[in-house]
Amino acid sequence: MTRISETALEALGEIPDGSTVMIGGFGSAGQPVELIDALVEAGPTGLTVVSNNAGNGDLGLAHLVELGRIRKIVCSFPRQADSWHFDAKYRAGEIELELVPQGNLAERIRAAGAGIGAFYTPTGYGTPLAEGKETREIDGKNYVLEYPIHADVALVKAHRADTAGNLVYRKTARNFGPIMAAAARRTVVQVSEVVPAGSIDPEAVVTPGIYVDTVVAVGGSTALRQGTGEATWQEVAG
Amino acid sequence: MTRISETALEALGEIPDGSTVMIGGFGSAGQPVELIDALVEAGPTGLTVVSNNAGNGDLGLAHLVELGRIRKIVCSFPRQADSWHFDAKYRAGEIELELVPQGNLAERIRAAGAGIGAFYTPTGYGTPLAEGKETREIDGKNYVLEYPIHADVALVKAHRADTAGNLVYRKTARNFGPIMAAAARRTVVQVSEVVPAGSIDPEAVVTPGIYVDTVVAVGGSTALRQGTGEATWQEVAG
Amino acid sequence: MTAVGQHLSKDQLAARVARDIPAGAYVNLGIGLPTLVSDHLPAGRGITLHTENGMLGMGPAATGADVDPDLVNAGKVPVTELSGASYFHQADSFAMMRGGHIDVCVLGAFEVSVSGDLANWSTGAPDAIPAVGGAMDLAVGARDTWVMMNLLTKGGAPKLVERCALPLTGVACVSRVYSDLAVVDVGPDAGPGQHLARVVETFGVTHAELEDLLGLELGRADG
Amino acid sequence: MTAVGQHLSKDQLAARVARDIPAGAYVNLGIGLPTLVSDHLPAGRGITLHTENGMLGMGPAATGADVDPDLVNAGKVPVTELSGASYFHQADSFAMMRGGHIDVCVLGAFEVSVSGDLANWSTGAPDAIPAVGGAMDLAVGARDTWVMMNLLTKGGAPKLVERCALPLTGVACVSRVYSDLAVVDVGPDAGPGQHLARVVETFGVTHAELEDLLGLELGRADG
Repeated sequence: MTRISETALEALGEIPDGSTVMIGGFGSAGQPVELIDALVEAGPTGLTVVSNNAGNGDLGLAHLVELGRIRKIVCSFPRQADSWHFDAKYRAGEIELELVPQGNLAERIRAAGAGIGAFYTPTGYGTPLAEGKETREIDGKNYVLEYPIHADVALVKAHRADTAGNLVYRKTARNFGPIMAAAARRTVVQVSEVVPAGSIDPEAVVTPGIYVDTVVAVGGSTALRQGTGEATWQEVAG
Repeated sequence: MTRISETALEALGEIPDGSTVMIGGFGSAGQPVELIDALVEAGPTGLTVVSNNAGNGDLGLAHLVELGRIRKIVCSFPRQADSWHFDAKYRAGEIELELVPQGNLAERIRAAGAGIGAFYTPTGYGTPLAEGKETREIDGKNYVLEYPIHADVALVKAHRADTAGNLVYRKTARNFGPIMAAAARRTVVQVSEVVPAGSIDPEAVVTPGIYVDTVVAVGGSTALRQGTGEATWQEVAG
Repeated sequence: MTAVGQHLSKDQLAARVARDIPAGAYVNLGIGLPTLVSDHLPAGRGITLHTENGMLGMGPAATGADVDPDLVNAGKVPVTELSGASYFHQADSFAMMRGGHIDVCVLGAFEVSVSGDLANWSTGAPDAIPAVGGAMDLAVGARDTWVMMNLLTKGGAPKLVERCALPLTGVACVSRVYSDLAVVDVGPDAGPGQHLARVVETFGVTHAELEDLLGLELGRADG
Repeated sequence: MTAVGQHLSKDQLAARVARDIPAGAYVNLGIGLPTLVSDHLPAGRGITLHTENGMLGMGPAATGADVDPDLVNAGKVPVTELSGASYFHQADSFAMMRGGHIDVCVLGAFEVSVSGDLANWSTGAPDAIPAVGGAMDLAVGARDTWVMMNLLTKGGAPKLVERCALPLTGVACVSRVYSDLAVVDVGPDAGPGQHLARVVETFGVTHAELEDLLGLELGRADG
C-alpha cells in the first residue's frame, strides 16, 4: 500500500549510510531534485548511486556529488558539459565509477525488478566495457552476460500519482522512473500532484501502485532550476 | 510505416506454409478472431503457432486447430473445458505441443522483441518443464536458461489504432499483444477503429507504431462469439 | 471463530486464509478454490488483488450487464475493476510476479511436501493433456506462497507428504498450508533441529490425530 | 546535387545521408553531427525519428515558449513532439533499439575500420573521464548503422582505417560511412574476394586520391 507523505524528508524515510540509491532522470529531465535535496538533508554518506548521469550544474544529483556523499556511481554518461562536480571528484579519486552502456543499464535495472537472474546482451561485446565478462555465441551472434542491478531505495520523479500509488509521467521525463521503481526494495516518488484513486485511467497507468511505497507532492516542474547538461562527446566525434 | 488495410485478408498478406505465427489473446480476451478467420481463408498449413491457449470452443484459434493447419503449438495452457478440438488433435498425435510456463512464455516473447540472446529465469527450476535445460545458481538461487521465441508474423487484437500504427488495448485483452507485436518480423493488428495520428495521447500509447506493419478495422468486440474457456485444472487441484 | 471439533468448510477455510493476509498487501489468488478468499477480505484493509493475465485492482466476479469479455481473471471468469486499478501486458505482469512484488500468492495443490515443494499442475496420468498456465511462475514468484487445499484426497490419502510423487510445480516454494484440518508451516525456514512441517492450528483433530492421518511427525509452530 | 571537385560541407553531407533514408523508415540520429540530417528529411516521406531517451515521433528542436525541460533528445537538447508520437521508458526504448526495430541509426565516429568496427565513445586518453551513454547500444542495435564524419582528422589522419586503434564501441556493426570526401560501404557484407571497403561515391577526389589519403586499397560498390 502506498503512503502519501507531507514532506520530501518524511517521504524519504530512513536511508542508512552505505545504501544503494537509484535516482531517476536523464540529465535534468525526470531528476527528482526535491527528493535529492531531502537526501542531502537526511545526511547518509558512502552511498552507491545508480543513475544515468552524474549530475548537471550545481543542484540535485550534482550537489550530492559535490558534498562527497557518494562512494560509487553506476551510470552511462557521467561526463557532460556541466558535470564539473563529478569531474572534480573523479579526478581526485574520491568517487568510484562503474560505466555501463545505457541500454545495458536499463535492462539490468529492469531485470532486477523482473526477477531475471542474468541475461545475454549484444551491447558492449568486444569492447573494453565487456572485458572480463562472460560471453556466449547464440545463433551466430555474440553476447555478454549481464546481471541485475538492485537497490535499497529508488528516488523517482513522476508527473501525477493517485492515492493508490499509480503513476503517470511527462514526456521524456519518464525515462528511468518505471524500471527503477520496480528494481528497488523501497520506492519514493515525487510528483506535481496527487489525485484520488480512480482519477487516472487504468489503461494509461505507467507505474502501477504496487511499485510505489511513498509519494510526496512537490508542486510544479523543477527541471528549469538546473543546468541543461547538453552532451558534448559527439561534438568531438562528429 | 504502418499500412491501413481494408480487409483482414489483405492485412494478413502472404503467410507461407510452415510459418511461425504468434496469436494474441488469453482465452477469448484479446484473441484476433477476424485475423484468424482470414488465416483460415488464406490457407497456409504446417504452421507453428505461439499462443497462450490452444483454442476455445469452435471459433478462431480453435477452428484453425480443427482444420489441421497447425503442426506445432507453443503455449502454456492448452487443456481447458472447451478445448475439444485441440484435445482431439493432440490425442490423435496430429499436433505437437511445447508447453511453456506462462511467465516464461511471456518473457521469451519479450526477449525476442528486445534483442536479448537468452535469460535466466527461476520459473520451472526443478520441474519436468526444465528437464534438459541449462541451469545456474546465481546469488544462492536456482535459474533455468531460456531462449527467445521469434515469429514470422504476429496476429494481434487491439482496441484502437491511429494512422501512425500506435495502439491502445482494452482491459485484460491487452495480455500478449504488445510483446508479440515486438517479437514478430511482421505484425498485423485488428482493431475496433482507426483514428487519425495525434488522436491517441502519446503518454497512453501502449504499442508504438514501429511495431505495427498493418492494421485493419473490424468493428466491435468479437469475444462474445466464442466459448468462455474457463479453466478447469485447479478445480481438480483445489 | 472456528467451530471446535469440526473440520473447516471451504468458506471457513477461505475466511481463515483471508484473516492472515496483512493490511495493504498485494495478493494473487490463482484460480479455482483460492479465489473464494476474495469474498472474505474485509473492506478497508487496502488489499489489492493481482491477476496474472494483466491487472491490479481486480474486483468481484462480474454479473449481468457488467460482464465484459475483455475483462477476465486468470481463470477466464469475467470480473470487475476497482478504483485505482491498472492494466499491463503479460511480460510486465509476470515481471511483477517473478520479481517478488506480490506479497502473498494462494494456490491450490495436489501435493505439498514438508520441505515446501509444490505439485499442482499435473496429475502425472500418462494420457492427460498437460497444461501449466502461470502455476510455476506463481509458485516461485511471490514473497509468500500459501497453499489452500483439503488435507486428504477424496480417497483419504494425505496431500501433505514427505516428498511429492507428482510432477513438481516448484521447489521449496510453499511456506504455509491452509487446509480443512490444519494450518501447517512447511519448508526450509524452520530452525536447525526443527521439523520441516510445524502445525499452527488444527480444526477438529488433535496434533496426534493429524500426525496419524498424514503419517508424518509434525512440529509445533509456536515452539 | 553535389558540386564536382568539392568536398561536402556538413550540411551537404547531412543532405546526402537524408537522401538515402528510405521512405517510412524509423531512424535514430544519435547526438551531435548526425542530428543535422533531420533538417534534410523531406516532408511526406513518413520518416519517424526515435530518440533513445524514450520517444518516437520526435520533432525539430524547441525554441522560445516551446522549450519544455521534460521533452529533450538524447543530447539533452529541448525538442518538440510530432503528431503520432509516443513515449516509453528506458528499458522499452533500448529494447526497441537492441531488438532491431530501428531501420537506420546514424552515428558520429572517431574511427571506423574496413570491417565495420566502430570507435566513437572514447579518445583513449588516459586522463579522460569516460562516458558511453547509448553509443554501444545504438552501434549494434539498428538494422543499418551508418557513420557520418569527416574522413580525416584535423591533423589529416585517416578515420577510415584498417583496424581501429581507439577503444571499440562495437564490432563489425557499421555498414556504410558518409563523409565529406566519399561514401564508402564497409564490413562483412562484401562477397568473397571483395574488398571490405567499397567506394560508393566520391566528392572532389578521385578513387586513387582517396586510396592515397587513406592508405587503403578500396573496392568499388558497383562491382
